[in-house]
Amino acid sequence: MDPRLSVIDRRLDKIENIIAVSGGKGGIGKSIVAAASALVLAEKGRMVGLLDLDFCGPCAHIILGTDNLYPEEEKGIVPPKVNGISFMSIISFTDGCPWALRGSEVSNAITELLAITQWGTLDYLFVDMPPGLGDPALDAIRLIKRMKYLLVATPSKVALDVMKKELQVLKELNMKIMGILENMKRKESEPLSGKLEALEVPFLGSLDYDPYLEEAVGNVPELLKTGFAQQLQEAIEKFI
Amino acid sequence: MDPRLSVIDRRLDKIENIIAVSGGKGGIGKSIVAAASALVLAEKGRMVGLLDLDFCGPCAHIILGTDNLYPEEEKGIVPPKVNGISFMSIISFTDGCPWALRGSEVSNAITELLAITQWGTLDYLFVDMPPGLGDPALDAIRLIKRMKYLLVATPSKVALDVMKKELQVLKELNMKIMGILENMKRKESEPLSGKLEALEVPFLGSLDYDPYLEEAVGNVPELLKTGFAQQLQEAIEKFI
Amino acid sequence: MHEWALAEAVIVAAHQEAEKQNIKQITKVLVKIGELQQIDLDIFKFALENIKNIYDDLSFDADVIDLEVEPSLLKCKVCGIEWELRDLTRLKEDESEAIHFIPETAHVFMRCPGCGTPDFEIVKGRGVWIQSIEGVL
Amino acid sequence: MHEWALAEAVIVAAHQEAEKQNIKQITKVLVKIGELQQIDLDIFKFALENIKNIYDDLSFDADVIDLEVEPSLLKCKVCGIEWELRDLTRLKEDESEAIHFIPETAHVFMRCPGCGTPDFEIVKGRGVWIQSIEGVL
Ligand SMILES: Nc1ncnc2c1ncn2[C@@H]1O[C@H](COP(=O)(O)OP(=O)(O)O)[C@@H](O)[C@H]1O
Ligand SMILES: Nc1ncnc2c1ncn2[C@@H]1O[C@H](COP(=O)(O)OP(=O)(O)O)[C@@H](O)[C@H]1O
Ligand SMILES: [Mg+2]
Ligand SMILES: [Mg+2]
Ligand SMILES: [Mg+2]
Ligand SMILES: [Mg+2]
Ligand code: NI
Ligand code: NI
Ligand SMILES: [Zn+2]
Ligand SMILES: [Zn+2]
Repeated sequence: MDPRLSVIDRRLDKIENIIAVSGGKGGIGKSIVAAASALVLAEKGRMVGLLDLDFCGPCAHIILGTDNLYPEEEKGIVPPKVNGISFMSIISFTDGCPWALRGSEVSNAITELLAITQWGTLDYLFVDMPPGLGDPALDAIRLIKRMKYLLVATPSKVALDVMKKELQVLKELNMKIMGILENMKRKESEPLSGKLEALEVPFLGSLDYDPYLEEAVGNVPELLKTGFAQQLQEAIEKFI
Repeated sequence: MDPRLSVIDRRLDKIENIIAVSGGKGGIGKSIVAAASALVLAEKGRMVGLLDLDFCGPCAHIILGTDNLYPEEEKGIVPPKVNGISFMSIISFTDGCPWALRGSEVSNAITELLAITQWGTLDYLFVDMPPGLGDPALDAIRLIKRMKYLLVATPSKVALDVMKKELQVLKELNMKIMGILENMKRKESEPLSGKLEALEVPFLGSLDYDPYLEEAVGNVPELLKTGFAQQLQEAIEKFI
Repeated sequence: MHEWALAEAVIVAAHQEAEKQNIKQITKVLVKIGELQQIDLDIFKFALENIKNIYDDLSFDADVIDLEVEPSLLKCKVCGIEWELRDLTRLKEDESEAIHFIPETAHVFMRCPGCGTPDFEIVKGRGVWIQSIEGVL
Repeated sequence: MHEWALAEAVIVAAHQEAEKQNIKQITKVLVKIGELQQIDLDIFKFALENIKNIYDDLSFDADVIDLEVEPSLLKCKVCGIEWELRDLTRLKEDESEAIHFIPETAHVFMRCPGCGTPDFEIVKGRGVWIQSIEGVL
């Protein structure tokens, strides 16, 4: 019997909202939406956590512009604070090295991290999900029962197809869906909202493609000044 | 003992070049580079195959604008032909449904597909890789020994970091690296070639961000007319 | 007849393993055939015979291959229940055919009877497997 | 002392399992401690005692918990060799510490001694595991 499964609920029980930022495909902006949402809410004085569950391609620390994060030990591990956010990423343990890892071991590592992390009291925990419907997605569903899903979609046909498949699985399993947030909207792109109506999921707004965003990646004050962060803040106010 | 492992080499032995299109992160253009490369070479009269190994988020069929592909049975399964390409994707068996699947089962499914697919004689087989260094990446390394890697990178800091980690693993395991192809280059982006010098890997050229590409996704004749396809064709001529 | 490809795999693998173990004459190969894959045993035997005629460097007769059907056992990763899958007749023909080609597609078409998740494991009875090889050194 | 979190998990899990099985008094809990995680047994025992004092609805004494160290066994997915990992002293301190927190980080810092790949499995001796619970119904 795996004792860790019995304790995960306790580790998360002082967190008001657990929000998975997901959407099936890679490169649609899950990590930057998760990180920027956490930053925006932390700036407003909320207690916020960020958990990077993309163990095979962790990125949240690059967006936050930080590494060499070592957690404190206190009845488990306490996430280090980055720009006011309690931040947990596997890079705390991989020393910046690549980590080739099969799903069964990813699953074990996720279980361990959830069992030993002492988040304490938080208003929001954002979970930056990896692409795909593999072990991390299935473990999140299995282990973090109270999780709500914020799905990111872009105008890309391929991204939309993959997102719809994830949505179908989440709906079938009765997971709570907050809605769909459009990202990287371009002047030339057809409005996504029309294509989403049939899905019967709230449309949470659109974030434009921001040509200056890349420059601000890794620099939190600059990131918060981008048009992207402004639009995200406005969108968040409506649904969070 | 798994008998399938003994027969995979035979299934691939009449293929001159097996090229994995990879790069660590999702959304950098692996699928479109793999599919368009296959199309461009098929147009020139080469015998080309395309294998979509992204079982959890298959996209190549959307780029080719086709579904309901059912392979023929002949001493195994023979990939259906799409625009002159021998095309194999798991969507032939999933009926367009979502497929939530843990890594161990992905690994088993990949082994099965490689053991039963009769590619016949090909000049090139392009393998559209999923993001990450999980089961599919490890199985490709383990099962397809002759594979060469064409790595895609974009000007994004996060994508570059993830690509570097994949490259480090491939180098350590002495896999053959064809080089790095830049994708989605934008006027405002710093040249990537400079950042890649230290990696000691050939730089294979740059493909610009093409605002008309999305419109052509799913329509092969239109896709082949895009600026993206033109640039890709010129790049390919130099290194393939 | 895609069984041919798997039958060939069994013959080549048995042959390679015999060489590795310095077996001069193979006397028995026990092959488990997982129920989930719904392999037709007659077709599979026919394929084995057929392949034997192609590989003339083959040191054994297809007769030494014993086929044993293994019942399938599935186990839910969420609620933990285990179940056998004796009856695939409720599936549509193309679903059953997909599982025949790639048994893992069971996750597309089946759900845990306990909790409804597609997140289950195929513990036993998946596909073709060489259980043991016996021979004369 | 991150051992506290794992010790708490053992106590809560044993407690839940006892309830499920209608055990009134737990008489023995056998806990396997995988060598790979390098848990200090004294610290772990201290944590168990410590937690017992917090949960006063607890129906058992920490004394009934038997700790058994399980040697680690690793198996390569590529070349197939198996090896035990008796000696972690060659690792740097931070590497050893990372494995202590998340045993799977072994894949970052270790390679198969046979073929050099990071693609190996932790077959045995990973971390903390409840092997069995005995009690009076
Ligand atoms: N609205 C946007 N405008 C411009 N670039 C964006 C936008 N959203 C995301 N990006 C860029 O796209 C890339 C992928 O984003 P990321 O958050 O890592 O995606 P994911 O986590 O879904 O893989 C990053 O380089 C990021 O800076
Ligand atoms: N050079 C480019 N210009 C414009 N769009 C591109 C370009 N390359 C890729 N894309 C778009 O980016 C998205 C992701 O591409 P895809 O090939 O699916 O990436 P991956 O396979 O790496 O996840 C698709 O919508 C694709 O059309
Ligand atoms: Mg991400
Ligand atoms: Mg792709
Ligand atoms: Mg159908
Ligand atoms: Mg170090
Ligand atoms: Ni068949
Ligand atoms: Ni510790
Ligand atoms: Zn179940
Ligand atoms: Zn090895």
